Amino acid sequence: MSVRVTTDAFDPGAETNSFLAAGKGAGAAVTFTGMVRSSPDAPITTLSLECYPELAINQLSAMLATATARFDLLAATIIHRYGVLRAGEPIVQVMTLSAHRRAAFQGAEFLMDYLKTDAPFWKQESGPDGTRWVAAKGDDDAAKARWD
Amino acid sequence: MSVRVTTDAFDPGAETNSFLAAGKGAGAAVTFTGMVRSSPDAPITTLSLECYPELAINQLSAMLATATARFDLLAATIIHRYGVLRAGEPIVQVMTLSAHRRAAFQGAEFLMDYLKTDAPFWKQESGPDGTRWVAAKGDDDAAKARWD
Amino acid sequence: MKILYFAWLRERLNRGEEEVSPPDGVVTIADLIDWLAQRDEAFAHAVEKRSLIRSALDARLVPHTTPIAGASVVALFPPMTGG
Amino acid sequence: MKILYFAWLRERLNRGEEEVSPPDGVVTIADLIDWLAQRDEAFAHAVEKRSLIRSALDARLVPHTTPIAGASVVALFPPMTGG
Repeated sequence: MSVRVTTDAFDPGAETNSFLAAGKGAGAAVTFTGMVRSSPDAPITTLSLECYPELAINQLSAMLATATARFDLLAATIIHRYGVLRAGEPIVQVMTLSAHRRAAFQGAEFLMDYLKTDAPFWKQESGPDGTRWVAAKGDDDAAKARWD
Repeated sequence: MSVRVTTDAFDPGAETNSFLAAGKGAGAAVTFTGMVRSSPDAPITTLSLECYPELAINQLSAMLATATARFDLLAATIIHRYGVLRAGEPIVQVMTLSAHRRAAFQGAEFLMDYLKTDAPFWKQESGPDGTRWVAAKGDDDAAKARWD
Repeated sequence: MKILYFAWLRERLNRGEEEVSPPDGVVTIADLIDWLAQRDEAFAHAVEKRSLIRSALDARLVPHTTPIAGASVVALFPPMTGG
Repeated sequence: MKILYFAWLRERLNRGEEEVSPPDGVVTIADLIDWLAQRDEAFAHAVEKRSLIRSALDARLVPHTTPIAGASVVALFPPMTGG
Protein backbone atom coordinates (compact mmCIF):
# COMPACT_ATOMS: atom_id res chain seq x y z
CA MET A 1 0.00 0.00 0.00
CA SER A 2 1.36 3.37 -0.99
CA VAL A 3 0.07 6.96 -0.93
CA ARG A 4 1.79 9.86 -2.68
CA VAL A 5 0.55 13.45 -2.47
CA THR A 6 2.88 15.64 -4.47
CA THR A 7 3.32 18.78 -6.56
CA ASP A 8 5.64 16.83 -8.91
CA ALA A 9 4.45 15.52 -12.26
CA PHE A 10 4.37 11.72 -12.58
CA ASP A 11 4.66 9.32 -15.52
CA PRO A 12 1.52 7.13 -15.68
CA GLY A 13 3.13 4.27 -17.60
CA ALA A 14 6.30 4.19 -15.50
CA GLU A 15 4.15 4.11 -12.34
CA THR A 16 2.10 1.23 -13.74
CA ASN A 17 5.24 -0.73 -14.57
CA SER A 18 6.74 -0.20 -11.09
CA PHE A 19 3.45 -1.28 -9.56
CA LEU A 20 3.24 -4.43 -11.73
CA ALA A 21 6.88 -5.35 -11.08
CA ALA A 22 6.16 -5.54 -7.34
CA GLY A 23 3.17 -7.87 -7.84
CA LYS A 24 4.61 -10.97 -9.46
CA GLY A 25 2.20 -13.86 -9.45
CA ALA A 26 -0.98 -11.80 -9.28
CA GLY A 27 -3.43 -12.07 -12.12
CA ALA A 28 -5.22 -8.74 -12.50
CA ALA A 29 -4.15 -5.10 -12.32
CA VAL A 30 -6.26 -2.00 -12.91
CA THR A 31 -4.85 1.50 -13.41
CA PHE A 32 -7.10 4.54 -13.44
CA THR A 33 -5.56 7.81 -14.62
CA GLY A 34 -7.46 11.09 -14.29
CA MET A 35 -6.28 13.99 -16.43
CA VAL A 36 -7.05 17.70 -16.68
CA ARG A 37 -9.99 17.73 -19.06
CA SER A 38 -10.38 20.37 -21.73
CA SER A 39 -13.09 20.44 -24.36
CA PRO A 40 -13.63 22.92 -27.23
CA ASP A 41 -16.88 24.06 -25.48
CA ALA A 42 -15.10 24.64 -22.16
CA PRO A 43 -11.38 25.11 -22.75
CA ILE A 44 -9.20 25.04 -19.64
CA THR A 45 -5.75 26.55 -19.74
CA THR A 46 -4.76 25.59 -16.20
CA LEU A 47 -6.22 23.72 -13.25
CA SER A 48 -4.99 24.71 -9.78
CA LEU A 49 -5.40 22.13 -7.06
CA GLU A 50 -5.24 23.30 -3.49
CA CYS A 51 -4.47 20.60 -0.92
CA TYR A 52 -4.34 20.02 2.82
CA PRO A 53 -1.50 17.47 2.69
CA GLU A 54 -1.61 16.10 6.27
CA LEU A 55 -5.35 15.40 6.00
CA ALA A 56 -4.91 14.06 2.44
CA ILE A 57 -2.39 11.49 3.59
CA ASN A 58 -4.62 10.39 6.46
CA GLN A 59 -7.70 10.16 4.24
CA LEU A 60 -5.98 8.37 1.35
CA SER A 61 -4.30 5.88 3.70
CA ALA A 62 -7.66 5.09 5.31
CA MET A 63 -9.29 4.61 1.88
CA LEU A 64 -6.51 2.25 0.80
CA ALA A 65 -6.83 0.20 3.98
CA THR A 66 -10.62 -0.04 3.55
CA ALA A 67 -10.39 -0.99 -0.13
CA THR A 68 -7.64 -3.53 0.49
CA ALA A 69 -9.67 -5.34 3.15
CA ARG A 70 -13.01 -5.09 1.36
CA PHE A 71 -11.84 -6.26 -2.07
CA ASP A 72 -9.00 -8.53 -0.93
CA LEU A 73 -6.41 -6.53 -2.87
CA LEU A 74 -2.81 -7.70 -2.99
CA ALA A 75 -1.57 -4.15 -3.52
CA ALA A 76 -3.02 -0.68 -4.06
CA THR A 77 -1.49 2.72 -4.72
CA ILE A 78 -2.83 6.28 -4.95
CA ILE A 79 -0.82 9.13 -6.48
CA HIS A 80 -2.45 12.58 -6.33
CA ARG A 81 -0.95 15.81 -7.61
CA TYR A 82 -1.66 19.34 -6.50
CA GLY A 83 -0.44 22.76 -7.56
CA VAL A 84 -0.88 24.21 -11.05
CA LEU A 85 -1.55 21.73 -13.89
CA ARG A 86 -2.05 22.21 -17.61
CA ALA A 87 -4.77 20.62 -19.81
CA GLY A 88 -4.04 16.96 -20.49
CA GLU A 89 -1.69 16.50 -17.51
CA PRO A 90 -2.36 13.56 -15.15
CA ILE A 91 -3.88 14.62 -11.80
CA VAL A 92 -4.51 11.31 -10.13
CA GLN A 93 -3.63 7.66 -10.57
CA VAL A 94 -5.10 4.73 -8.68
CA MET A 95 -3.68 1.21 -9.12
CA THR A 96 -5.01 -2.06 -7.73
CA LEU A 97 -3.72 -5.61 -7.91
CA SER A 98 -5.75 -8.71 -7.20
CA ALA A 99 -5.96 -12.41 -8.01
CA HIS A 100 -9.21 -11.72 -9.92
CA ARG A 101 -10.31 -8.98 -12.28
CA ARG A 102 -13.60 -8.09 -10.60
CA ALA A 103 -11.88 -7.20 -7.31
CA ALA A 104 -9.23 -5.12 -9.07
CA PHE A 105 -11.90 -3.16 -10.98
CA GLN A 106 -14.10 -2.68 -7.94
CA GLY A 107 -11.21 -1.63 -5.71
CA ALA A 108 -10.08 1.02 -8.19
CA GLU A 109 -13.60 2.35 -8.73
CA PHE A 110 -14.25 2.45 -4.98
CA LEU A 111 -11.05 4.46 -4.44
CA MET A 112 -11.91 6.94 -7.19
CA ASP A 113 -15.44 7.44 -5.86
CA TYR A 114 -14.07 8.17 -2.38
CA LEU A 115 -11.31 10.44 -3.70
CA LYS A 116 -13.91 12.64 -5.41
CA THR A 117 -15.74 13.45 -2.18
CA ASP A 118 -13.44 12.64 0.76
CA ALA A 119 -9.95 13.76 -0.28
CA PRO A 120 -9.01 17.33 0.71
CA PHE A 121 -8.24 18.80 -2.70
CA TRP A 122 -10.04 21.78 -4.21
CA LYS A 123 -10.00 22.50 -7.93
CA GLN A 124 -9.90 25.93 -9.50
CA GLU A 125 -10.22 26.12 -13.30
CA SER A 126 -8.73 28.92 -15.37
CA GLY A 127 -9.73 29.51 -18.97
CA PRO A 128 -10.42 32.39 -21.37
CA ASP A 129 -13.52 33.35 -19.33
CA GLY A 130 -11.63 33.68 -16.04
CA THR A 131 -11.15 31.59 -12.94
CA ARG A 132 -13.71 29.62 -10.92
CA TRP A 133 -13.76 27.09 -8.11
CA VAL A 134 -15.15 23.74 -9.25
CA ALA A 135 -18.29 22.89 -7.26
CA ALA A 136 -18.71 19.50 -5.61
CA LYS A 137 -21.12 17.33 -7.62
CA GLY A 138 -24.20 15.55 -6.32
CA ASP A 139 -23.32 12.78 -8.79
CA ASP A 140 -20.11 12.17 -6.86
CA ASP A 141 -21.99 11.78 -3.57
CA ALA A 142 -24.33 9.31 -5.29
CA ALA A 143 -21.35 7.38 -6.74
CA LYS A 144 -19.83 7.07 -3.27
CA ALA A 145 -23.17 6.03 -1.74
CA ARG A 146 -23.22 2.94 -4.02
CA TRP A 147 -20.59 1.39 -1.72
CA ASP A 148 -22.56 1.85 1.53
CA MET B 1 -9.97 1.90 -31.75
CA SER B 2 -7.18 -0.62 -32.03
CA VAL B 3 -6.90 -4.41 -31.79
CA ARG B 4 -3.60 -6.28 -31.54
CA VAL B 5 -3.35 -10.08 -31.46
CA THR B 6 0.29 -11.03 -31.27
CA THR B 7 2.88 -13.53 -30.09
CA ASP B 8 5.19 -10.62 -29.15
CA ALA B 9 5.60 -9.50 -25.55
CA PHE B 10 4.32 -5.96 -24.81
CA ASP B 11 5.27 -3.31 -22.25
CA PRO B 12 2.13 -2.42 -20.19
CA GLY B 13 3.35 1.02 -19.12
CA ALA B 14 4.61 2.02 -22.56
CA GLU B 15 1.27 0.95 -24.06
CA THR B 16 -0.61 3.05 -21.48
CA ASN B 17 1.52 6.10 -22.24
CA SER B 18 0.99 5.77 -26.02
CA PHE B 19 -2.72 5.40 -25.43
CA LEU B 20 -2.87 8.47 -23.15
CA ALA B 21 -0.78 10.58 -25.54
CA ALA B 22 -3.39 10.07 -28.26
CA GLY B 23 -6.26 11.19 -26.01
CA LYS B 24 -5.42 14.76 -25.06
CA GLY B 25 -8.34 16.57 -23.49
CA ALA B 26 -10.09 13.47 -22.17
CA GLY B 27 -10.54 13.13 -18.44
CA ALA B 28 -10.50 9.45 -17.54
CA ALA B 29 -8.44 6.45 -18.65
CA VAL B 30 -8.61 2.87 -17.38
CA THR B 31 -6.00 0.20 -18.10
CA PHE B 32 -6.59 -3.42 -17.21
CA THR B 33 -3.60 -5.76 -17.39
CA GLY B 34 -4.04 -9.52 -17.05
CA MET B 35 -0.94 -11.54 -16.17
CA VAL B 36 -0.05 -15.22 -15.97
CA ARG B 37 -1.01 -16.06 -12.41
CA SER B 38 1.08 -18.35 -10.27
CA SER B 39 0.47 -19.15 -6.63
CA PRO B 40 2.50 -21.29 -4.21
CA ASP B 41 -0.49 -23.74 -4.09
CA ALA B 42 -0.70 -23.98 -7.87
CA PRO B 43 2.61 -22.99 -9.42
CA ILE B 44 2.57 -22.46 -13.16
CA THR B 45 5.82 -22.58 -15.10
CA THR B 46 4.32 -21.72 -18.48
CA LEU B 47 0.95 -20.86 -19.96
CA SER B 48 0.40 -21.71 -23.63
CA LEU B 49 -2.31 -19.76 -25.40
CA GLU B 50 -3.66 -21.17 -28.61
CA CYS B 51 -5.42 -18.69 -30.89
CA TYR B 52 -7.55 -18.51 -34.03
CA PRO B 53 -6.22 -15.11 -35.16
CA GLU B 54 -8.71 -14.27 -37.94
CA LEU B 55 -11.67 -14.95 -35.65
CA ALA B 56 -9.93 -13.16 -32.74
CA ILE B 57 -9.54 -9.99 -34.77
CA ASN B 58 -13.19 -10.10 -35.86
CA GLN B 59 -14.44 -10.77 -32.33
CA LEU B 60 -12.23 -8.18 -30.63
CA SER B 61 -13.11 -5.53 -33.22
CA ALA B 62 -16.82 -6.18 -32.70
CA MET B 63 -16.41 -5.96 -28.89
CA LEU B 64 -14.57 -2.64 -29.21
CA ALA B 65 -17.26 -1.22 -31.49
CA THR B 66 -20.00 -2.33 -29.09
CA ALA B 67 -18.22 -0.96 -26.00
CA THR B 68 -17.37 2.33 -27.71
CA ALA B 69 -20.99 2.97 -28.67
CA ARG B 70 -22.50 1.72 -25.42
CA PHE B 71 -20.20 3.60 -23.02
CA ASP B 72 -19.46 6.61 -25.25
CA LEU B 73 -15.74 5.91 -25.22
CA LEU B 74 -13.33 8.33 -26.90
CA ALA B 75 -10.80 5.54 -27.52
CA ALA B 76 -10.37 1.87 -26.68
CA THR B 77 -7.61 -0.65 -27.32
CA ILE B 78 -7.22 -4.40 -26.79
CA ILE B 79 -3.83 -6.13 -26.89
CA HIS B 80 -3.91 -9.94 -26.53
CA ARG B 81 -0.91 -12.24 -26.61
CA TYR B 82 -0.77 -15.87 -27.56
CA GLY B 83 1.97 -18.50 -27.70
CA VAL B 84 4.03 -19.60 -24.69
CA LEU B 85 4.14 -17.23 -21.69
CA ARG B 86 5.91 -17.47 -18.35
CA ALA B 87 4.43 -16.75 -14.89
CA GLY B 88 4.02 -13.01 -14.29
CA GLU B 89 4.05 -12.06 -17.99
CA PRO B 90 1.22 -9.84 -19.28
CA ILE B 91 -1.34 -11.75 -21.40
CA VAL B 92 -3.91 -9.10 -22.12
CA GLN B 93 -4.33 -5.36 -21.81
CA VAL B 94 -7.53 -3.39 -22.29
CA MET B 95 -7.49 0.42 -22.29
CA THR B 96 -10.45 2.81 -22.38
CA LEU B 97 -10.65 6.58 -22.52
CA SER B 98 -13.71 8.63 -21.71
CA ALA B 99 -14.78 12.06 -20.50
CA HIS B 100 -15.99 10.47 -17.26
CA ARG B 101 -14.58 7.79 -14.97
CA ARG B 102 -17.68 5.59 -14.74
CA ALA B 103 -17.79 5.03 -18.51
CA ALA B 104 -14.06 4.27 -18.68
CA PHE B 105 -14.36 1.68 -15.86
CA GLN B 106 -17.50 0.10 -17.30
CA GLY B 107 -16.10 -0.05 -20.83
CA ALA B 108 -12.94 -1.83 -19.63
CA GLU B 109 -14.86 -4.27 -17.45
CA PHE B 110 -17.33 -5.03 -20.27
CA LEU B 111 -14.44 -5.77 -22.65
CA MET B 112 -12.73 -8.07 -20.14
CA ASP B 113 -15.96 -9.98 -19.44
CA TYR B 114 -16.48 -10.53 -23.17
CA LEU B 115 -12.85 -11.48 -23.77
CA LYS B 116 -13.13 -14.27 -21.20
CA THR B 117 -15.95 -16.05 -23.04
CA ASP B 118 -16.06 -14.77 -26.63
CA ALA B 119 -12.44 -14.41 -27.74
CA PRO B 120 -10.96 -17.50 -29.47
CA PHE B 121 -8.03 -18.20 -27.18
CA TRP B 122 -7.50 -21.47 -25.30
CA LYS B 123 -5.21 -21.69 -22.28
CA GLN B 124 -3.05 -24.65 -21.38
CA GLU B 125 -1.19 -24.53 -18.06
CA SER B 126 2.07 -26.35 -17.43
CA GLY B 127 3.45 -26.88 -13.94
CA PRO B 128 5.27 -29.51 -11.90
CA ASP B 129 2.16 -31.76 -12.06
CA GLY B 130 1.95 -31.73 -15.85
CA THR B 131 -0.10 -29.96 -18.48
CA ARG B 132 -3.84 -29.31 -18.59
CA TRP B 133 -6.32 -27.30 -20.65
CA VAL B 134 -7.99 -24.58 -18.57
CA ALA B 135 -11.76 -25.17 -18.48
CA ALA B 136 -14.20 -22.36 -19.27
CA LYS B 137 -15.76 -21.03 -16.06
CA GLY B 138 -19.45 -20.65 -15.31
CA ASP B 139 -18.49 -17.48 -13.41
CA ASP B 140 -17.28 -15.95 -16.64
CA ASP B 141 -20.60 -16.63 -18.37
CA ALA B 142 -22.36 -15.01 -15.41
CA ALA B 143 -20.03 -11.99 -15.57
CA LYS B 144 -20.83 -11.53 -19.25
CA ALA B 145 -24.58 -11.95 -18.64
CA ARG B 146 -24.51 -8.86 -16.37
CA TRP B 147 -24.29 -6.71 -19.53
CA ASP B 148 -27.36 -8.22 -21.28
CA MET C 1 -14.41 -26.96 -47.63
CA LYS C 2 -11.72 -26.60 -44.99
CA ILE C 3 -12.35 -27.49 -41.34
CA LEU C 4 -10.16 -26.11 -38.54
CA TYR C 5 -9.85 -27.63 -35.06
CA PHE C 6 -8.46 -25.95 -31.94
CA ALA C 7 -7.28 -26.77 -28.39
CA TRP C 8 -8.26 -30.18 -26.95
CA LEU C 9 -10.45 -30.93 -29.96
CA ARG C 10 -7.38 -30.53 -32.21
CA GLU C 11 -5.35 -32.73 -29.82
CA ARG C 12 -7.95 -35.51 -29.63
CA LEU C 13 -8.38 -35.58 -33.42
CA ASN C 14 -4.62 -35.34 -33.88
CA ARG C 15 -5.06 -32.78 -36.67
CA GLY C 16 -5.49 -28.99 -36.86
CA GLU C 17 -7.33 -28.95 -40.18
CA GLU C 18 -8.70 -31.09 -42.98
CA GLU C 19 -10.40 -30.74 -46.34
CA VAL C 20 -13.85 -32.32 -46.66
CA SER C 21 -16.59 -32.49 -49.30
CA PRO C 22 -19.86 -33.03 -47.49
CA PRO C 23 -22.78 -34.45 -49.52
CA ASP C 24 -25.93 -32.44 -50.36
CA GLY C 25 -27.89 -33.47 -47.27
CA VAL C 26 -25.40 -31.66 -45.02
CA VAL C 27 -27.02 -28.22 -44.68
CA THR C 28 -26.01 -26.80 -41.29
CA ILE C 29 -22.94 -26.96 -39.04
CA ALA C 30 -24.89 -29.44 -36.87
CA ASP C 31 -25.38 -31.63 -39.95
CA LEU C 32 -21.68 -31.35 -40.73
CA ILE C 33 -20.73 -32.48 -37.21
CA ASP C 34 -23.14 -35.44 -37.48
CA TRP C 35 -21.72 -36.41 -40.87
CA LEU C 36 -18.11 -36.19 -39.65
CA ALA C 37 -19.03 -38.25 -36.56
CA GLN C 38 -20.53 -41.02 -38.75
CA ARG C 39 -17.31 -41.28 -40.75
CA ASP C 40 -14.88 -41.31 -37.82
CA GLU C 41 -15.24 -42.94 -34.38
CA ALA C 42 -12.53 -40.74 -32.74
CA PHE C 43 -14.40 -37.68 -33.98
CA ALA C 44 -17.73 -39.02 -32.69
CA HIS C 45 -16.20 -39.52 -29.27
CA ALA C 46 -14.53 -36.06 -29.19
CA VAL C 47 -17.76 -34.19 -30.02
CA GLU C 48 -20.01 -36.38 -27.87
CA LYS C 49 -21.01 -33.42 -25.69
CA ARG C 50 -22.22 -31.08 -28.39
CA SER C 51 -22.71 -28.26 -25.86
CA LEU C 52 -18.91 -28.17 -25.50
CA ILE C 53 -18.35 -27.54 -29.21
CA ARG C 54 -18.38 -23.97 -30.55
CA SER C 55 -18.33 -23.10 -34.24
CA ALA C 56 -17.27 -20.37 -36.64
CA LEU C 57 -17.96 -19.93 -40.34
CA ASP C 58 -15.43 -17.95 -42.37
CA ALA C 59 -14.03 -16.46 -39.16
CA ARG C 60 -17.43 -15.42 -37.75
CA LEU C 61 -18.72 -17.00 -34.55
CA VAL C 62 -22.06 -18.70 -35.37
CA PRO C 63 -24.45 -21.26 -33.81
CA HIS C 64 -24.59 -24.89 -35.01
CA THR C 65 -27.89 -24.12 -36.76
CA THR C 66 -26.11 -21.94 -39.34
CA PRO C 67 -26.20 -23.19 -42.99
CA ILE C 68 -22.75 -23.87 -44.43
CA ALA C 69 -23.61 -23.25 -48.11
CA GLY C 70 -21.08 -20.89 -49.71
CA ALA C 71 -18.65 -20.97 -46.80
CA SER C 72 -15.04 -21.99 -47.34
CA VAL C 73 -13.81 -22.43 -43.73
CA VAL C 74 -15.65 -24.01 -40.79
CA ALA C 75 -13.92 -23.97 -37.40
CA LEU C 76 -14.83 -26.23 -34.46
CA PHE C 77 -13.45 -25.67 -30.98
CA PRO C 78 -14.09 -25.94 -27.22
CA PRO C 79 -15.47 -23.05 -25.12
CA MET C 80 -13.03 -20.14 -25.30
CA THR C 81 -10.83 -19.11 -22.39
CA GLY C 82 -9.45 -15.72 -23.44
CA GLY C 83 -8.60 -12.66 -21.40
CA MET D 1 -5.43 26.88 18.79
CA LYS D 2 -4.65 27.22 15.09
CA ILE D 3 -7.40 27.41 12.47
CA LEU D 4 -6.71 26.61 8.80
CA TYR D 5 -8.89 27.72 5.88
CA PHE D 6 -8.88 26.32 2.35
CA ALA D 7 -10.16 27.13 -1.16
CA TRP D 8 -12.92 29.76 -1.47
CA LEU D 9 -13.26 29.99 2.30
CA ARG D 10 -9.58 31.01 2.51
CA GLU D 11 -10.10 33.51 -0.34
CA ARG D 12 -13.20 35.11 1.19
CA LEU D 13 -11.53 35.45 4.59
CA ASN D 14 -8.33 36.65 2.97
CA ARG D 15 -6.25 34.41 5.25
CA GLY D 16 -5.09 30.80 5.23
CA GLU D 17 -4.72 30.45 8.97
CA GLU D 18 -5.05 32.23 12.29
CA GLU D 19 -4.43 31.66 16.00
CA VAL D 20 -7.47 31.92 18.27
CA SER D 21 -8.21 31.39 21.97
CA PRO D 22 -11.89 30.49 22.23
CA PRO D 23 -13.58 30.98 25.65
CA ASP D 24 -14.79 28.06 27.81
CA GLY D 25 -18.33 27.96 26.37
CA VAL D 26 -16.94 26.91 22.94
CA VAL D 27 -17.10 23.11 23.17
CA THR D 28 -17.60 21.78 19.63
CA ILE D 29 -16.53 22.81 16.14
CA ALA D 30 -20.07 24.13 15.60
CA ASP D 31 -19.61 26.35 18.69
CA LEU D 32 -16.26 27.52 17.34
CA ILE D 33 -17.82 28.51 14.00
CA ASP D 34 -20.60 30.40 15.85
CA TRP D 35 -18.07 32.20 18.04
CA LEU D 36 -15.87 33.17 15.06
CA ALA D 37 -18.98 34.40 13.18
CA GLN D 38 -19.97 36.66 16.10
CA ARG D 39 -16.55 38.30 16.11
CA ASP D 40 -16.27 38.89 12.35
CA GLU D 41 -18.97 39.87 9.85
CA ALA D 42 -16.97 38.65 6.80
CA PHE D 43 -16.60 35.27 8.50
CA ALA D 44 -20.32 35.15 9.34
CA HIS D 45 -21.15 35.79 5.69
CA ALA D 46 -18.66 33.19 4.36
CA VAL D 47 -20.00 30.38 6.59
CA GLU D 48 -23.66 31.34 6.22
CA LYS D 49 -24.52 28.00 4.61
CA ARG D 50 -23.14 25.69 7.28
CA SER D 51 -23.85 22.61 5.09
CA LEU D 52 -21.10 23.87 2.75
CA ILE D 53 -18.46 23.90 5.50
CA ARG D 54 -16.48 20.74 6.25
CA SER D 55 -14.16 20.36 9.22
CA ALA D 56 -11.06 18.49 10.39
CA LEU D 57 -9.46 18.25 13.82
CA ASP D 58 -5.73 17.57 13.96
CA ALA D 59 -5.85 16.32 10.34
CA ARG D 60 -8.80 13.96 10.86
CA LEU D 61 -12.07 14.59 9.03
CA VAL D 62 -14.80 15.06 11.69
CA PRO D 63 -18.39 16.39 11.92
CA HIS D 64 -19.18 19.83 13.40
CA THR D 65 -20.49 18.13 16.53
CA THR D 66 -16.96 17.04 17.52
CA PRO D 67 -15.52 18.55 20.77
CA ILE D 68 -12.38 20.61 20.22
CA ALA D 69 -10.85 20.14 23.68
CA GLY D 70 -7.20 19.07 23.44
CA ALA D 71 -6.91 19.68 19.69
CA SER D 72 -4.25 21.99 18.33
CA VAL D 73 -5.41 22.46 14.70
CA VAL D 74 -8.95 22.90 13.39
CA ALA D 75 -9.41 23.13 9.62
CA LEU D 76 -12.50 24.55 7.90
CA PHE D 77 -13.09 24.16 4.17
CA PRO D 78 -15.69 23.75 1.39
CA PRO D 79 -16.80 20.34 0.04
CA MET D 80 -13.78 18.55 -1.40
CA THR D 81 -13.28 18.07 -5.15
CA GLY D 82 -10.44 15.58 -5.37
CA GLY D 83 -9.76 12.81 -7.85
